[in-house]
Amino acid sequence: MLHQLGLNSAAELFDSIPTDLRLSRDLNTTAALSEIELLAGFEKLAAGNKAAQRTSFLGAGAYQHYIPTIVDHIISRSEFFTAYTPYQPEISQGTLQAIFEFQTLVCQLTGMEVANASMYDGSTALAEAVLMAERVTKRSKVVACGAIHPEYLDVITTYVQHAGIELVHAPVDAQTGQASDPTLLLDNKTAALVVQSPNFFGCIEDVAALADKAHSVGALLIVAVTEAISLGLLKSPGACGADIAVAEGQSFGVPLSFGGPYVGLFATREKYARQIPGRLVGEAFDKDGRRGFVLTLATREQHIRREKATSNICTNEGLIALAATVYLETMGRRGLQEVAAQCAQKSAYAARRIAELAGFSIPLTAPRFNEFVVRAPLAAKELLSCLASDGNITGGLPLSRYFPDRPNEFLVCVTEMNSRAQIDSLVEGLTQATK
Amino acid sequence: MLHQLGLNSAAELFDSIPTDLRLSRDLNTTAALSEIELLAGFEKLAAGNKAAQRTSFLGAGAYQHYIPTIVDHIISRSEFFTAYTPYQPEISQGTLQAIFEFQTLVCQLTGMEVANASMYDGSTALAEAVLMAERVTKRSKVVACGAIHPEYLDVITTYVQHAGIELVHAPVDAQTGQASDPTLLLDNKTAALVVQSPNFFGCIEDVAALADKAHSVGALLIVAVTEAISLGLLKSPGACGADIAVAEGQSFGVPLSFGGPYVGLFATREKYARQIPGRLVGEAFDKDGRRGFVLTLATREQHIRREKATSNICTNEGLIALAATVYLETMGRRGLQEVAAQCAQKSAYAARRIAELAGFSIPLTAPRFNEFVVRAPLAAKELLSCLASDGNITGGLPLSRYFPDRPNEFLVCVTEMNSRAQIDSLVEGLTQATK
Amino acid sequence: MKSDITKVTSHINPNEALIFERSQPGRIGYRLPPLDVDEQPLADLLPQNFLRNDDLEGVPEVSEVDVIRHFVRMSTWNYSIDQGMYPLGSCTMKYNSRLNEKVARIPGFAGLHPLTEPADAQGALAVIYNLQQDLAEITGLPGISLQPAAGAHGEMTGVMIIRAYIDARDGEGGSAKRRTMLIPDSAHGTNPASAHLSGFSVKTIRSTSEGLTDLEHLRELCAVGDVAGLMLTNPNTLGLFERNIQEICRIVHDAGGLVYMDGANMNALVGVARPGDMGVDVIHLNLHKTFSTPHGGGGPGCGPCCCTKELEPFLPVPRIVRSGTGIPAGESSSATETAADFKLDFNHPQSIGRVKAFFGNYGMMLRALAYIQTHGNDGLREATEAAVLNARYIAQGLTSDFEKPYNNPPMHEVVFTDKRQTRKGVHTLDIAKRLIDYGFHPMTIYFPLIVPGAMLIEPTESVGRQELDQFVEAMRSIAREAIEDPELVLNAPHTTRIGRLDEAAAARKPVLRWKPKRKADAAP
Amino acid sequence: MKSDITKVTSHINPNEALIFERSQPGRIGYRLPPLDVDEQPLADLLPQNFLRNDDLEGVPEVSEVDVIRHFVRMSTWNYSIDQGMYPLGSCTMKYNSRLNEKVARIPGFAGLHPLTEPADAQGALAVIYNLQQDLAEITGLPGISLQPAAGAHGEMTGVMIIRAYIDARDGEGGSAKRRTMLIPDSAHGTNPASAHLSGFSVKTIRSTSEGLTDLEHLRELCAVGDVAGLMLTNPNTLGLFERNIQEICRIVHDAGGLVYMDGANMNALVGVARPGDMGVDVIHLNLHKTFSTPHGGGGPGCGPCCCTKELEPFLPVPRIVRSGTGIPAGESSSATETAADFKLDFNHPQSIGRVKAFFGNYGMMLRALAYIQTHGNDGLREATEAAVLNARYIAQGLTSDFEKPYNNPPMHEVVFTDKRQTRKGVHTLDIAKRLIDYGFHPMTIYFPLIVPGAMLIEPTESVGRQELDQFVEAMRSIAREAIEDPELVLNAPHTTRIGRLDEAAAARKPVLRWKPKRKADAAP
Ligand SMILES: Cc1ncc(COP(=O)(O)O)c(C=O)c1O
Ligand SMILES: Cc1ncc(COP(=O)(O)O)c(C=O)c1O
Repeated sequence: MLHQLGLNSAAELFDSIPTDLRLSRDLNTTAALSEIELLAGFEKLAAGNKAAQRTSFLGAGAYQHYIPTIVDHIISRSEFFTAYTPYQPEISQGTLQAIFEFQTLVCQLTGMEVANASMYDGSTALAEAVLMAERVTKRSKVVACGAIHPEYLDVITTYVQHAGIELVHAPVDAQTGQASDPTLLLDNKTAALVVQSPNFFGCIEDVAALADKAHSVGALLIVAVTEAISLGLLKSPGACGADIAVAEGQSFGVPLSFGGPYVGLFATREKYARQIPGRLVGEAFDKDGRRGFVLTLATREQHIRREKATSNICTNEGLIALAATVYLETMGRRGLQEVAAQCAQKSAYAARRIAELAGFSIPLTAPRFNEFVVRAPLAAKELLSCLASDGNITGGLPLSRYFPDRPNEFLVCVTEMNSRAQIDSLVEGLTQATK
Repeated sequence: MLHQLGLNSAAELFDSIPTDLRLSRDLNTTAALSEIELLAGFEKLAAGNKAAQRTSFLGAGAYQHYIPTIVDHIISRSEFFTAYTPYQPEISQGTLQAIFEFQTLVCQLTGMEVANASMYDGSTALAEAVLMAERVTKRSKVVACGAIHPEYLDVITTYVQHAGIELVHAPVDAQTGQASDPTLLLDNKTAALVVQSPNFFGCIEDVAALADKAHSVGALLIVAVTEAISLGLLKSPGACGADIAVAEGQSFGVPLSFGGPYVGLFATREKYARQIPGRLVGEAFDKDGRRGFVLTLATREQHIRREKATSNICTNEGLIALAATVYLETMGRRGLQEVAAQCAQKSAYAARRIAELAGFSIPLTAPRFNEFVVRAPLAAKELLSCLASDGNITGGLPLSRYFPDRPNEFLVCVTEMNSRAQIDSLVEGLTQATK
Repeated sequence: MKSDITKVTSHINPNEALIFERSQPGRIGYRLPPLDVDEQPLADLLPQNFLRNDDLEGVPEVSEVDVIRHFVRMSTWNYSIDQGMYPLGSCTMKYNSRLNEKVARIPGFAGLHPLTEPADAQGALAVIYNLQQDLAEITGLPGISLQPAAGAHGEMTGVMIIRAYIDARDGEGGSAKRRTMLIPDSAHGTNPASAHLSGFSVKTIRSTSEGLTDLEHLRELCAVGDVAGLMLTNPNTLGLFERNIQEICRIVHDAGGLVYMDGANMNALVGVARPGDMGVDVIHLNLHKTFSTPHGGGGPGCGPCCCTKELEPFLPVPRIVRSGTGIPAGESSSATETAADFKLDFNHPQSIGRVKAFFGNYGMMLRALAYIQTHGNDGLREATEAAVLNARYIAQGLTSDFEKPYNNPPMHEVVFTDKRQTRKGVHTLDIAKRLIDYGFHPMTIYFPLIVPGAMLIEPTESVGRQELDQFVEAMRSIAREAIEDPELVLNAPHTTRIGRLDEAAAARKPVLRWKPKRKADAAP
Repeated sequence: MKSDITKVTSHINPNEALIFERSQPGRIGYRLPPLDVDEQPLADLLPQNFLRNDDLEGVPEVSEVDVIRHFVRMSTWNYSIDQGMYPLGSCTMKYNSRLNEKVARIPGFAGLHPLTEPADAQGALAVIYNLQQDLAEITGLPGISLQPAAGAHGEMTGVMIIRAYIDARDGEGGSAKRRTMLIPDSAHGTNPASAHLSGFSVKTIRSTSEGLTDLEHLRELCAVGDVAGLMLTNPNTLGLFERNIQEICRIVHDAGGLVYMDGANMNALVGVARPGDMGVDVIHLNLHKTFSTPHGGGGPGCGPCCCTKELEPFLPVPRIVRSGTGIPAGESSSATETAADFKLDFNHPQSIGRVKAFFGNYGMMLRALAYIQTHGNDGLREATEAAVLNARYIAQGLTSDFEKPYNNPPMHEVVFTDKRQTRKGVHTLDIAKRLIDYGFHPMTIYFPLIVPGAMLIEPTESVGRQELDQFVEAMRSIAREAIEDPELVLNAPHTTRIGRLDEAAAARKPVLRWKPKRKADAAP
């Protein structure tokens, strides 16, 4: 082929690059590995992840739930995972119809009217919601109330730093664990009130009351959900009056995978549809009246609007959104209810058992879904590290990771994957470790 | 639906079964398990297979070779693994073209002219070859010569017991390990001479010489290959003059899986095509001249010929034949040569090292491919069980499993999967165990 | 919109040459670790005349992405269960659970060598044992061998067991007189072929106009005195339960024969009735039908042979047993039966011998056990009920338009014929091909052989009512087309990438493999 | 036979309704283990007003096989890399190795919680660290953050770093005057959108008739004194290497700005030239382009941000570092770098902050590292060479029939236009749609915006010559059709299950979700 192009060497292909910019040596990366060697290398690294196979009660924004076997089979079909963004609808209807179903499911679960085709994850979805509230209301203050996931708060802070948005925090009520009353912070410059429910401490917020407060000053209510399984049991953000609902979709059939790829859910009211960031799929018809689906309302997007776009997002989390869609359709109406109920029941059982332990308490009083804070009689980080080494149990998240002023507290998460025997051995382990 | 059929209960669906034959109780099998429980149960059983993750030098008819990752991905496509036998060619061309390629590859590797769409495994393929030789020659004596896999011999014995075939054995030459001269057993009643090469002891037979002997009395030569990778390096049965070549195809990308499913390869001369057992795929054209493939020469088969069929086989090993096809096409011409060469080199290295050990010898002198017999200074079964428990190595097969008169010998197999370090630790383990 | 869902659409479909036509010298799709031992000259290892001398000419040379595209493209030419109803009668094309595939790929099973010392393979043996126990309970027959690789292989095994039993019972002289196997005219072709393999000659029993075994004819044939046994399918291949099964068994037994039941149709019986309770002596099951292991485009299968206590000594060896226990076979096995010590038992001098190397198609056993355990005992019965209900629903839906040759209500499958359509020159083959245009795999056609123009329809339990309705609607629409526009049906399918292939020409001058074009033929 | 391979065939393709239209009350597709703790009345656990009160109405109720068929059917409506060439310019649709998918699914990675104590996640952190090292070596830029989830996210990160750097360098007053980001008119839309997110206003730089950045215009804009930086794609979106890149960097640097390079086109450079050596300050990579992680129908991606030592303090936190070592970033990492102690480093007070929870799209990092290691250093360069060679081959093959607006030899992608075809009324969109009938995914169309009727073709290294020839042949055939039978092209595609959709109508009255039919509308 080189010859046919009138070239004598592969190097000539790069003649348009000035010679002094061309790399005159080999890259200092490894020599090529065979499949056998490569797999052995990664298996060895994986074995270095000592926590991967432990009984775990770690949640805090990423959850261990059962993933039906069919999810991975479907997303591993060549037709799905090796396709691009569906720019050519005639040969992309598989992806498009799946996303349309995803959007519908997100609406159903969040109780909202429109949803997009996905955001990077829950944290960036929340940041985009804040930016959208500013666009919608043309106001510049945002009140984040209660215990929002600290990493989500970090991400919002990064996103808004140059957007002329003032971010204000309403504190956590030390007794209930819910947000304290934000009324004093709300005013007619407030674009949005942001709340997470269940919040970072596992407490369910009174979202409906907060919605009223936000609306009373003309602000939007943004609700974030990190544990999307809770939507199977708890009143939806939409039903509570949310204007924008975002969620981390990882709980819907997506492996923990050390933090990603996950998928951000983003939903809002129909009237804000043209302010939504990211991709949207809509129904369309060909000239013979056959139904199909297309990417739509593209004029919001960067490839048309450029710097005036509703967001810079382009590639999103298509395949993970597909995984979530397969998960939701497989579990279905009854499965989602059951898994949510099991989480709540098992978590309540664990909390009851731990509350009985000498020296331990469950300090926060608000209703919970599947996570709760435990206060231990000693430093939580040491306690949990004991539990890991002696009992091969990851007992939860020491809150000191984010809150140095809470050395003795840790966050426990219980899902349908935790058997009663596992919960009992957690309780037993805590007992032993404090003896 | 019951109602619409005029029925009142599911039980009425079975009214044509006499009441006293109906089961009036629940089956005494387990209650339904969820995916979570089921997987946990099987994982626990799998953990009981202590040998599964060991370094292994076990061959003897089933071989540990590298399986390219793409093999499983392709055979896991719904379109392949959930299809039936390709009875309707218009919607089965995927399966049919793949089998046509399989047949071609089998011909190329065995050096034969026609091959079928697969047999159950190597052992039954060999039994069918014997039956076919009887049909072709209308003679009734079969001479099995040299070290044929004992389980294959068992299977032939079962198959021929009511077919009026006399099965005669020609012994193994104790020094070389090859078949001793079968001339005296051959006569004009002999339908076939059967030989395995490399044979059960890993020795390569002089197939061409045996072919001449068989042909000189008008008998067919049947060659069986249990280690199909050897075909990448050794002269093909066809080139040696075989009339029927059969092989176990497990080495071609098929997991060990405790003995199955594997796939039997079956090939012969064109003139015997109508005597072949099992399915055949052939080229065909539609009325617009488009090329396609169909099941053909069906008049040989049981669904048409019934008791006069060339075999009773119906379901064969389609998906495993597909796996072998993917394997062969991925490795390709050069890969097959390289993997065979690596097997031969590594096996030779291991034999050299073991031969140097005090008390050990390699008793058989014939050329080898990747297996060889070792004679130990003590009982092989105990030696190997030591090696397993102390070194976590499966060192080979104690020949006493089949030959009680060979207590100190064991069969070692080395493939491209055995690194030099593994071979060295086998040698070290043998040294330790005999100290 | 309704018809939009019932008929297929045409869509782009890639072409793909044979891999040999795509091969390019020098391309590779693999990479091995470098050889890590000192390389010896080949000549030192092996004599020249033992080495291949064709340099593997013709074996393809392609890249990994070539291989992927090759098979992915080809795969799109197939129809599969995962795309829709696959109502092949007698084949029980039910859903193949993804979970079972995952189980079969657990490294502790998939990586286990069959010649592993039994002590180091207890988990694998437990699976075999537990499955044996469950199949014994399901069939009511306590002796099980999982060695046979498919249905026909199980038949051969079962028939050989009958032969061995009679040989043992009657001695050489007596048994030599019993060389007849009775087989109904409706039986699957594997039955007579398997009987033949065991040295039996076959006599055919007529079916009655009701579609059942003709008892008179059976008695007559039994009276000859040479009968070794009867091979009966039940429900038979017309989808009808042989309601005289007890009487049939009695007649054969009284004549000194044994009864073999072809268990291919067990999907109509699991959890509802047991062959062992009917008087049957030996059967085979198709795990790749009733127990949902995937058909794989033609295998692998697994055809366990199940027999009475009396016949147990004749089963193939090795048998997988639990040491030192006398647990009756009917007793349920739990999912995690590992405590006991499972071993290989070769000590059965009356055994017919081995029918396959190692233990049979082990991967299929894993899947079948997973099927049994995920369904649970109630789930197994419910699946049977649904399978029969679905067939009954189709039977009802089609009687107005197609000839139903037998009146009895069918079990899990139902047979129709093309009798009414032939008047317009439309035959079963045409109807089958036209069904493709409606998005369905055709039913089994021209089987059983006793029904002219047979269409044998088995929906299985894996379809919902929506799909059943669509199927019925499609068939009725074809019936209308056969009257109004027979050409449309005669030239079907119209939507597939190729049309009907000339099978006669293909068989006349068979081309069974690719060959390189001779230089002269090749394009420049 | 030749054309048989180049064009698609029509084949049956199933229809499938929306899952909501298939839902049947009472069907389930899941089974959970029974609850094994004492069940409390819900009212005891949660106040009534916190509970859902819609019973999840509308969420589908279907069986497992329904779900399988639903998605398998729908999947057949897609085109994918595994089915053929996917020459979307700027998207680098190369083969996605199956091996990498397997690596990402190793339980020790897939099951690992992101908040695991670092000491218990050393293997996972080693992967991140090793990949950082490799990307630093490949780009010549030592500071790496793998946190961004896609290219645009990486851009935002990079631009924020520029802003933070300038804020720190110039202080509040000084930096307030630098709020302009220069972006060529050929740039991808994410560039200006990302600049905007960081509070910059965008000024557009013209391209020359040669298709390169207009240096005069650049100098002019830089002279204003408000320039914070330049965002340049190199090779640019016309597939041309900006050969004045060093001069460009000098101009911007001299004006007090920084240079951001959009690394989406790194597939033309890996192993051949390094942005760090060109004077670029910060870039993003698309692991889902250059490093072959699958596009997944629209993500996930991974958009690492790579920068100079000077900008490193501003990278997002946490950074993944190796404790106590001063190993220069350029030094190669070995496949099994675990001995050392990897940790999270939050101590970067100048950091722009976090851009995403946890560590980014970790699964993509595993795949990218596997890609780098299976290719090896020579393989990476060879892939680049093949990618450029293939584009060059297409460029040569199409010049006779299509307008090539720029003369310079292209790198990994080449742009053509519909100029000659418009004479007959055939436009780029029509050519793209007609390409579908030939079995190819269309190229990128109408991008870059500066080229009227642009067709941007990027074959990547994952196609062999056979396929390239088929593509060229298809395009030339379409060129002929555009002259001889323009209607054929204007109405394309002809082989797909649906025709061109009315996108304008869809946007006018958007239907973005399924809703149940109101009772009155529903069929009886
Ligand atoms: C009634 C009947 N008997 C026997 C068989 C043979 O089973 P197999 O194909 O597994 O050998 C079949 C399968 O086609 C069958 O339908
Ligand atoms: C040149 C260029 N820049 C930036 C991007 C944005 O990357 P992503 O889609 O990953 O956000 C793309 C991808 O479409 C691109 O082609």
